[in-house]
Amino acid sequence: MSLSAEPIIRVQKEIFDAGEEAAKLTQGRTDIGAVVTFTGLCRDEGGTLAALEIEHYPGMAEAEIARVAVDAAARWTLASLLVIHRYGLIAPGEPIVLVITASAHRGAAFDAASFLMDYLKTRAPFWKKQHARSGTDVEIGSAWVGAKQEDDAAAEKWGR
Amino acid sequence: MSLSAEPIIRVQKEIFDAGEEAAKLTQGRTDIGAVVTFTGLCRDEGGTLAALEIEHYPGMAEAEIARVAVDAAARWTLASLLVIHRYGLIAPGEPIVLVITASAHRGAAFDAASFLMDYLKTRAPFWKKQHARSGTDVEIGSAWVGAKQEDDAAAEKWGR
Amino acid sequence: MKALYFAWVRERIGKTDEHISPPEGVATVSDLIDWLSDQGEGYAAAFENKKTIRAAIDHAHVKHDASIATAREIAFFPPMTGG
Amino acid sequence: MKALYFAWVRERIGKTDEHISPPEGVATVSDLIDWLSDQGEGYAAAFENKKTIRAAIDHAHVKHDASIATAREIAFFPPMTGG
Repeated sequence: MSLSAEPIIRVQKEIFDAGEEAAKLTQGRTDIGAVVTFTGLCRDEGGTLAALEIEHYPGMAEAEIARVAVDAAARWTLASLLVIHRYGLIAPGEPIVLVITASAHRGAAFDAASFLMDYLKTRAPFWKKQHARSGTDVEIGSAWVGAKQEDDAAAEKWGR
Repeated sequence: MSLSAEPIIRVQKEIFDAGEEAAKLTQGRTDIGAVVTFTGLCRDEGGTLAALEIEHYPGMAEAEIARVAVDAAARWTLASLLVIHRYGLIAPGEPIVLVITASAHRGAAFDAASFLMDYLKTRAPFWKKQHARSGTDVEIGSAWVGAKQEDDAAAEKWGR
Repeated sequence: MKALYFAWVRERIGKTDEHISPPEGVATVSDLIDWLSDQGEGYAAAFENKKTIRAAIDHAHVKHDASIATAREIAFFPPMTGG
Repeated sequence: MKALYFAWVRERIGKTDEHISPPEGVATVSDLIDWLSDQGEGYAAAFENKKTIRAAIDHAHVKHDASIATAREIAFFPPMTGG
């Protein structure tokens, strides 16, 4: 695995600070030329969304993210790699997922981060439920987010 | 221009904090689903580099980055966009350039950030000079970085 | 064997997990889905659109034709929507 | 017209900028490079590999065949290596 540091993988309820995580990852290193961070945030869908609820499969979530990380490290030369995925109730504006890739060169950092997100979307065992702003959950208020075909297509473009 | 906020463009000598800039950009917004940050850092080239010195063309640097930003905003729907490029003496491990793109969707944020970097590399009037760790500048120590053909190729893949 | 259910599969079945003892002859994930579908209304609803159901054995994705012979933990869930 | 020089073009010419008054007939960037090349050893060295020289008029990139007729500020420099 062409990764000069262990990938950092965390599945947590707590909020995270993307900038802090990126700073920690590059701290004291002088072999890194490029750091890409991707933060996925909870949108309010034009004011209709009260919150997202994210269910996950404990154990498998970490294992699957680790497999995706190993895949990324096999494809690109990375200095370090971090994935944080939250679960539980998430308010609009809050971060859901963080991917950080660090490499000597920008191409590897960009491609690996994009690949990780495409794969997490389709392979990591998380499910989003939307809670609507008004109305009760029982009547109109709550619905599981459907998987998007465009996400499958995005993951498939990387081949195997 | 499909940008819901003015692009932020800064050419500065001072160091910057990528995390802080990203946090400011998304603060209080609930329409952003994806934030990509790219940070370009000064590598020490296996311990041989004492510092990078970056020369720039004041006025044109800002103007050219603004043109690239307008180009990006015309190609992708972005909620916001930030570019910071430093000049002057930069030590190994320090950041040189920061690109942040925010969008409703991850594809636009990734592509726009990658595009901005490819274009900045080949179009923004900055020049890097390497100062070697040992020896004097006159003898062996100092050399302008040559433009890379791979950077031209990276920029050309986006077409016009 | 422990079975786990997530998202709307969990909601329709009405439990997060349970111990199951499928009979001889239930050899694959597909067989197990068919057997579970007969365990009640909730199960039938959960598995009515069999093709959309994803499965994992011992924390790894598997296809419907995978053997369940050595499985300690098997999970059923809709397509993932994380990230 | 103000001329600016950057990176090794600046170092070879030995100045960051100057006011220049090219004669009639110097119509394009290419003409101007040729005329400047005759202004001394430093200029000759700076422009010896003409194809590698980039130019900008009033803060915008231009090709060598661009007219300098309305230029207030013209800059010469090597290919950019920022980012």
